[in-house]
Amino acid sequence: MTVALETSHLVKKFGGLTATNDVSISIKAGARHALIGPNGAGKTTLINLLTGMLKPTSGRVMLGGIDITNMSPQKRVRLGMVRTFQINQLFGDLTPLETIGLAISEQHGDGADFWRVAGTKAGVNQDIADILDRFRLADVMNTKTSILPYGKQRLLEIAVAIACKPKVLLLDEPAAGVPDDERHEILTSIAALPKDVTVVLIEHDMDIVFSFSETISVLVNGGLFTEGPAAEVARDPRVKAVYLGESLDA
Amino acid sequence: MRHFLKFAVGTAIAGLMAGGAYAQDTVKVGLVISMTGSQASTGKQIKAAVDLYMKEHGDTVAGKKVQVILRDTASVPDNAKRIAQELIVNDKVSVVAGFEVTPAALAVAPLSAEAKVVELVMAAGTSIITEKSPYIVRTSFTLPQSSVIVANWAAKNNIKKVVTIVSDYAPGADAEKWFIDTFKKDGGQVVETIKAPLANPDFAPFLQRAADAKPDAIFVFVPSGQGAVFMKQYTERGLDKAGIKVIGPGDVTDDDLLPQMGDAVIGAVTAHMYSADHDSAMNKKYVADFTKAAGFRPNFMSVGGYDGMHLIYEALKKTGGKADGDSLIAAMKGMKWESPRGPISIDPETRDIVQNIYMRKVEKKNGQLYNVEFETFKDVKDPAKIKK
Amino acid sequence: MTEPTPTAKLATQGILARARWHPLEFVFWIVAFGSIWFAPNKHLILTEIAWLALFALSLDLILGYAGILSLGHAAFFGVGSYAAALLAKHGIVTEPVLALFCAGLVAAVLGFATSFLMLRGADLTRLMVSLGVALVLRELANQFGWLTGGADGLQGVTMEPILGLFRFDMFGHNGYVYCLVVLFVLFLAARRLMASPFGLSLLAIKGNPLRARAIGIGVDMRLVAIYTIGGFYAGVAGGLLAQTTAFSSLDVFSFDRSADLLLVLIIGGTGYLYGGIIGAVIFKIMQDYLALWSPQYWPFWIGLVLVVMVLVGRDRMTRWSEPLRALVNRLDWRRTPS
Amino acid sequence: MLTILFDGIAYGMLLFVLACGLSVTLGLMNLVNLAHGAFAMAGGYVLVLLVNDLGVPFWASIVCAFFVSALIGLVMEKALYVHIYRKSHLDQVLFTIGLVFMSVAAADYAMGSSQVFARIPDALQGQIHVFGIGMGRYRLMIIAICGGLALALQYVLVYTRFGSRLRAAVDDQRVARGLGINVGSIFALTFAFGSGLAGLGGALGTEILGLDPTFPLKYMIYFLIVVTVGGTSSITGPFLASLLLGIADVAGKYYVPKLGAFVIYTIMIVVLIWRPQGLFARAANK
Repeated sequence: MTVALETSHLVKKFGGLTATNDVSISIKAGARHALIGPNGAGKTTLINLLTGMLKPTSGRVMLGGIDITNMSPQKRVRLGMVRTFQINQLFGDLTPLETIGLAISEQHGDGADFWRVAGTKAGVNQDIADILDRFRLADVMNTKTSILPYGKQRLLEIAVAIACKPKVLLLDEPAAGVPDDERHEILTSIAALPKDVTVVLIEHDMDIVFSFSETISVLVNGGLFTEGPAAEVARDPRVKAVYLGESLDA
Repeated sequence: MRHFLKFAVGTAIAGLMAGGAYAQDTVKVGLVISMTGSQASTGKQIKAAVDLYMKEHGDTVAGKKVQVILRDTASVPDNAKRIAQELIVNDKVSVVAGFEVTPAALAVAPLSAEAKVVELVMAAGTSIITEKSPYIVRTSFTLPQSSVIVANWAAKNNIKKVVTIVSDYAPGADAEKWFIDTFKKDGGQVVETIKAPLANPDFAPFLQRAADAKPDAIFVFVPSGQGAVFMKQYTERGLDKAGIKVIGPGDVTDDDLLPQMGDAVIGAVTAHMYSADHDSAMNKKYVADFTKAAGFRPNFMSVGGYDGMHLIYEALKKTGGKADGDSLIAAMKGMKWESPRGPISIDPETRDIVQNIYMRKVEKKNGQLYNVEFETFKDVKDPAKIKK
Repeated sequence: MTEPTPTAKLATQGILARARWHPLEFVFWIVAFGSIWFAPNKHLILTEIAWLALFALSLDLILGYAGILSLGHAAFFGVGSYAAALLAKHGIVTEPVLALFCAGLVAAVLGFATSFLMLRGADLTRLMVSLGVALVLRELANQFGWLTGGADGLQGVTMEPILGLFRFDMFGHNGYVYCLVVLFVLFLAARRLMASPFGLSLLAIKGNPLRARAIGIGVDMRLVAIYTIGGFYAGVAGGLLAQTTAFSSLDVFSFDRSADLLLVLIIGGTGYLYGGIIGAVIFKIMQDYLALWSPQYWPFWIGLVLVVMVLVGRDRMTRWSEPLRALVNRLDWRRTPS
Repeated sequence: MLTILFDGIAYGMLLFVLACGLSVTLGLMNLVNLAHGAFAMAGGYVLVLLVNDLGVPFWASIVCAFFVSALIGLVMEKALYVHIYRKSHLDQVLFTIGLVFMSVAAADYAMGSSQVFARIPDALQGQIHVFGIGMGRYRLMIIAICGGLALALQYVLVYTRFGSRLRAAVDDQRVARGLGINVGSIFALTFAFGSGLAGLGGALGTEILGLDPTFPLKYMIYFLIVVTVGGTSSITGPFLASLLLGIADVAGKYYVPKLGAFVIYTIMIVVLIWRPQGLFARAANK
């Protein structure tokens, strides 16, 4: 099996503080991988390094065998490295239809078309419609995003990412803050993600982590603490201790 | 489209004719001046003078009612042009008057020529203005008039080395050129020429530069309103103590600001066509009435406005109320009268003003500062135009 | 290709709605062009309104659509103005339409060059940089007096007839028709631009630059592009001023001009293209009326309008335009899912 | 040329007193206050009115200028500015430009559009020569007062309780609130004090800068340059920026009068591109 995403000796320092400490992770294509760790373990920094929002102090990031360490965020997106956000990052003034349309246009490479009226490419419209259907957003496609119910916004958050045709999808706490009755809809959508997409899940909720992921990496204090199949990690007493320690701290 | 335009222009011209017919009992004068912005103080002088004149002489002349339409240019020349155009086209004025700065006066000149409307320049002092349209007439002054006189005077009065400081725009260039040419011809030496920016000047560095050249005098031209800052910084720098005199056209010791300049300004020698201290019965009454009505002292800009109104009234009397551009300008040419500043006339050749230029020195009278006249040069024409 | 699914049909409709013309828009432009006939003695002020509207439209493109706060938009206006005046004065390009296009291009080049400065920093930095650029240009125009006429303004410009046929007459009739046609054409272009994926992506960047990057939008280049286009529009507006007055002066770069422009756009409302035009109409009429009524103190009332607008809230103040916006804009089909 | 240096320092000091209030309000309240110059103008007119029309001694009038401007600042803060802290920068810009327009027209109405000057005591007129350097007495006084103020401000900020609260509020408002600091009243006090300083600067500056109703517009650019170049996180930043600006401006005009203000605007743009947070600001630590 090929490797979808790989980091080697990734280090990020802020002044004297080391936020990411020599992290080397390798994730196989099509994997369902979870990234866990207590608060302050450096999960968010790691995501930012992977997506290009931050530049590493040293080390490399490889996507499908290509070195993307110095690429701009949008280039990485075009190569298939896509993320969602823990806190919704949506376009409040646009509709779900337009939001997804934008992402798909960029994917088709005609996002910078300035002389073609949007919506005149039938293929693009069909792709948009498929995603709207898949994420149950068709009925609200013409509603302004800012007035959508939170659960729908959360779905849109993931739908937008999928519209970018990811090879590797980083899901940053997809169910965070979603009320229980809308939670199911999101989990179903995640479960239904296409098999050829490599999914990296960053999550606190252990129920979701263990029901979804096959392999797990645990981050502590910026470094890789342990990794392995989900079942093994779940049994690892040290992991329990780390989480226990955190709950004592909190 | 073309057809339509012909039609539109046709109707507009017809409208103009109709307007002309209506204008039989009213003569409209568009007063285009700055009531706001950097030139506002000049605009207010002119406005007050025009009001005073109309209060004294009534608003009817030769059977016509004179109506002044005041429009603010906010000290922006392209506004002046647009406003003048509106006044001519929509309000059908017979005269556009005002124009405190040269750019505004120049911008309106082509309109005046095309529409055959009299452009009465009440303030701007660059020589070439009147040459830009056959309908331009001026009641203020030209900078060469004063600059030449002051150069002559300086050369005769033991001033050998001069530094010039002028504002960097057309009137400044006029003043500088005519002063230097005359002064050099008379044997003087100009050791340095400095141009200060027109907007928001801080004269301190320029004055320091001038002081370092150790001249006998500084020749200065700044627009009305900036003189006070200049004189303040001149004294602050100790140039008065160093024996460096201030000479120049009268703009720098503007009557409006003079009372505020402080005693240090005493002794500044300037050449100009009007001083609030001018010794005549007419001027005494003018200053008293003006100060009472407006609340501030009249300066040389105000007489431009006052005399401008007089010129319009007299021209209307002469034409019997005919207010078209050709009749008016013909009537205005060669007109002579007594103004608060002394006897003046309009040169029939150039339509520019001919007037006495006075040498004045700043002195304290009754506890107030005045430009006191000590020598008179009679009937000075614009030197720039004599040469041609 | 297979038959599109029902959702796809709806989606197509939904997206296309952005570009659809609403009847009110036709009414708007019919009235605008009608003014050529029914208000012939107002053409001078209408000319002003027309170029001001275009100028405000250019600011709307960068502020209302891309969210770039600028206090120096007069830089482009001024460059366009001087370019048009100089081209005519020195007989380089005498035909006004072509010269106008050149003026726009010059301003666009400036827009492109300065856009990179505008990518850095937050609102205040952008504010100061844009202001600084305008100030520097004003100083330059002042320094190069041999070219620009310095503080005296650029005198002695004579305009050739438009397309060699229509002379700029003193009554401003041809000038107005010319300005209105230019405004209309450029408005159509802007409308098309904003209905494109590119226009949509600008709204996305304005709404959330972080996410815009995360879905692969090249944010910087899009901003550079719209800033350049905005420069072009402002340059054309400045060119119109220079051509209709046959004059250009340092005031084209002034801070007041940029500040007034903000007011114009804010009165009309941002982000729906008509805001600049409606704002220009209201602002000019208000200013003209106030200046006639109180020639000395009219800026006070303009200032008061600004202060009150902000205190009351711009959204609420411009709510009067809501029905129009709702109809013109895409809001109508959003609220009523078909 | 030491006289030029001296002039530049005096000019810079004056700019500092005029602009430092703006710097603090910007840093503290994230408020873009383009109307700052209006408070300076108010101070200037207070001085002129008191000295010329009421015959109040010069020094007393300077002090009055400070308090009157501070009072106006306090009232304006409570009545108007309070409502715009939370609004967007665009709104703040519009609002304060509106205030500038209003203040210009109001000053024109009340005071006339001519330039005015206060009568200054004879002791402050003219120059004295020290080691061959000609120094204007008035400018010397400005340097003394403004220098003293800068030191006092630095002391207040670093060593007093109010100062530490202020710094806390600038650094992080939420935390400051959490610590029980009444951020609202700190805002109001600071705003009033900043306005008072502007008024003081305006009063001192009438002699050198001139005073007319367009003052707030004319010098707005300079204040903004001081703030953007100096940054908003300390007093020293704007102080150094003011000195730099004053000296560069005066020396530039002396040595290359042709270029005029061009140099300063260019420097500003370059600084903003190079260090958007300001030349003397602490490096962003986020």
